[in-house]
Amino acid sequence: MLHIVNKSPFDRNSLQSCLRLAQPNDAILMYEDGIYAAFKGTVIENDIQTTLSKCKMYVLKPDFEARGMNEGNVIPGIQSVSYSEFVDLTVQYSPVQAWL
Amino acid sequence: MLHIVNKSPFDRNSLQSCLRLAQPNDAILMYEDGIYAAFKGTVIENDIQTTLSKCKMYVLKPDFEARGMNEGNVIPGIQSVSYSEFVDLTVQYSPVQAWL
Amino acid sequence: MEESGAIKKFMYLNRKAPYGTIYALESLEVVLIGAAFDQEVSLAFVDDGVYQLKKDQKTTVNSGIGMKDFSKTYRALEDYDIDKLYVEKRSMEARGLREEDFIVPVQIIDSAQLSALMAQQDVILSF
Amino acid sequence: MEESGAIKKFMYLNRKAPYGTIYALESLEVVLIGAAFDQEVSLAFVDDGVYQLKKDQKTTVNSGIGMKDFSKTYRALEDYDIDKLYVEKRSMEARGLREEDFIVPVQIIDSAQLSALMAQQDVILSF
Amino acid sequence: MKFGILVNEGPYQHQASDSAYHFTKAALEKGHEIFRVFFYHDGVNNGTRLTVPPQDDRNVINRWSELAKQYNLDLVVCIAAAQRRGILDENEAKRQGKDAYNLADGFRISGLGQLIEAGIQSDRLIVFGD
Amino acid sequence: MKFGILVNEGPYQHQASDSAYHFTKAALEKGHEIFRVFFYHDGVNNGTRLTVPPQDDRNVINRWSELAKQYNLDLVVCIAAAQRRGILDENEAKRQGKDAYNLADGFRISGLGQLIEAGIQSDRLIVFGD
Repeated sequence: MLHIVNKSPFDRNSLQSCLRLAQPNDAILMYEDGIYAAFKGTVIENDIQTTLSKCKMYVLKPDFEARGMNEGNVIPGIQSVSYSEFVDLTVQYSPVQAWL
Repeated sequence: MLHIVNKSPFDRNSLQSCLRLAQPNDAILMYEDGIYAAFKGTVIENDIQTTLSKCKMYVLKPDFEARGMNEGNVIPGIQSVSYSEFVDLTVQYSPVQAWL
Repeated sequence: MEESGAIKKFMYLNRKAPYGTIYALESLEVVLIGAAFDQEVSLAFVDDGVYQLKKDQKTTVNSGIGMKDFSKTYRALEDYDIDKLYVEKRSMEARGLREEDFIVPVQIIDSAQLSALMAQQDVILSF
Repeated sequence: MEESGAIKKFMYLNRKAPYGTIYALESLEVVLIGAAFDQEVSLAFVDDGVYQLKKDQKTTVNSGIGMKDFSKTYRALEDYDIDKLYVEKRSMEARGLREEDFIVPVQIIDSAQLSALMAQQDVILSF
Repeated sequence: MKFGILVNEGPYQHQASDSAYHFTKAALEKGHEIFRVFFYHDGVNNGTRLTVPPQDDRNVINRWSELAKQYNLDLVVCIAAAQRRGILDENEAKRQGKDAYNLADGFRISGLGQLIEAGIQSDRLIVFGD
Repeated sequence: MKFGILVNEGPYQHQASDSAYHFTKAALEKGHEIFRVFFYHDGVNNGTRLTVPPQDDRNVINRWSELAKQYNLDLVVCIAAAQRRGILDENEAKRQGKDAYNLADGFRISGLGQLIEAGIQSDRLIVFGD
């Protein structure tokens, strides 16, 4: 199953609920304001590290570049993807749950 | 100063930021989905209790009645108000900060 | 009825409180329309979504907040053979709610059970 | 210029990230229009609002997310004599940001200082 | 006392416009003055006359129009935000080469300066949004 | 693979419609089929032809219309949600006694059953919202 998260983890509870309900081997894609969870040095970096040991995590590149973030600061283990690869993820996994 | 909070404390960070930045003797009004912070038995009840020792807290009655809550379950010390009393609070305090 | 084929599993995952936004009401409208289709339907109430089922909601177009109370519609779901209503225990407890606070009978499930249910779905409509 | 009278203190309190919603952009549009009025203006960046000032934003109408990068406009504020830009330290640190990450010079203040500033305002426009 | 009201969300999706309406009405009934209600962001969508809400629901737009009539309220829709979202009056429609317009009765379209002015002229500016 | 797309927010205020557009375009360019794009909640506001965005900004509505034309997309606006928010086509305007309508090129108005059908007929249903 694929979880897609578009909300900042500092503003909303969406990512928190996603992490609580994601199962091992699920994939999680962060996009829109959700991308802020994917960077080093934040207060939630540990939660992300923990999740990486059971789930695959992805972050949408056009969204994080728009917001002034760059690949070098993405937490290692999170994979940066394009819109095209976002589509691939929805093909690969089912169902897709949008944590709005 | 009057703080008005319309977001659920479980969904957003608005109340949390309000509580961090409210000064002693400020007033806080909870309305719309913000009313959920005003009730007994939730995981944030302690934060509200702490705030009550420095700030006045109010909750909008039509909003909590719509949502199936009742006066009897409001945390003691929080005062239930009408729209008319909401207006009075904005007259009494200045400025008014909406934590959207 | 739509053309047949495999019966699909649809889950409506409700995470938002009623009235502050319209999602709860308009989600329910989808559920009711969807009932005419031959699908396997379940509703899950998670996070602030559990508030949608709170008993004793009191508002009308001419009183309170000026919106009609639509919570009684959840009671009608049974007539549409929609009887799989799940509430996540943790969401309920964090908000100080108990099973008897809900307007309709629900199954209280833990997070692991909810995860498992979600994984079985063909479609999750999240509101 | 509007009719005179006491100079009022306006604070624009920005709490939302850019691009995901339009509030940051449209808040900035108010600030620019407001600059024509004779008021004492300050901007505060709190919570996800601090992301509005992040350097190196990269998007255009024809690339990236298909929206123009409006972050350079913050640099123009100086030309309008708007130079009171405050960033709450705690919000910045929680997000792993440092002073040098911002596109314009700002004053980093602690929560108590921000509270005091807010209390002095006549109007707080919160976005 | 003199109030300015800012509404940042459209009708129905969020409660903001409802809360702003009930607040405004309560203030007027207590004898306060409403200097202006300014509609910004998606709030401009409160200014369309094309809505047809269900019969058993409130009519958010008409309610504003009627309150404006009763109390001679100044309901101002931000022009820049309105253009982005498709709210036009007859003049704007002509100017932009559009073949239809949708502004509701009792609303007018104007610039952001009207919001700043509301902040200056009012004793309190109250923001309703998401 | 066959996709259904659900868009729950209007243009400009939230990124949802932008993300849905970029996703849809990427899927089409990879050779996937888009069974339908359904606009619900404030998403119906993507279906107005009256927007006039700033010249240096994207035109969210035209972009959808053009993609629809290029790929023969089915863009469906929910009728109930559209009535609440003031989005009408010519027929609906007549039926409701309104003197104007605003539906954009390439969109059609229909019922919620079309969303369910998209869920049934598509291999994946992807939701974009707030």
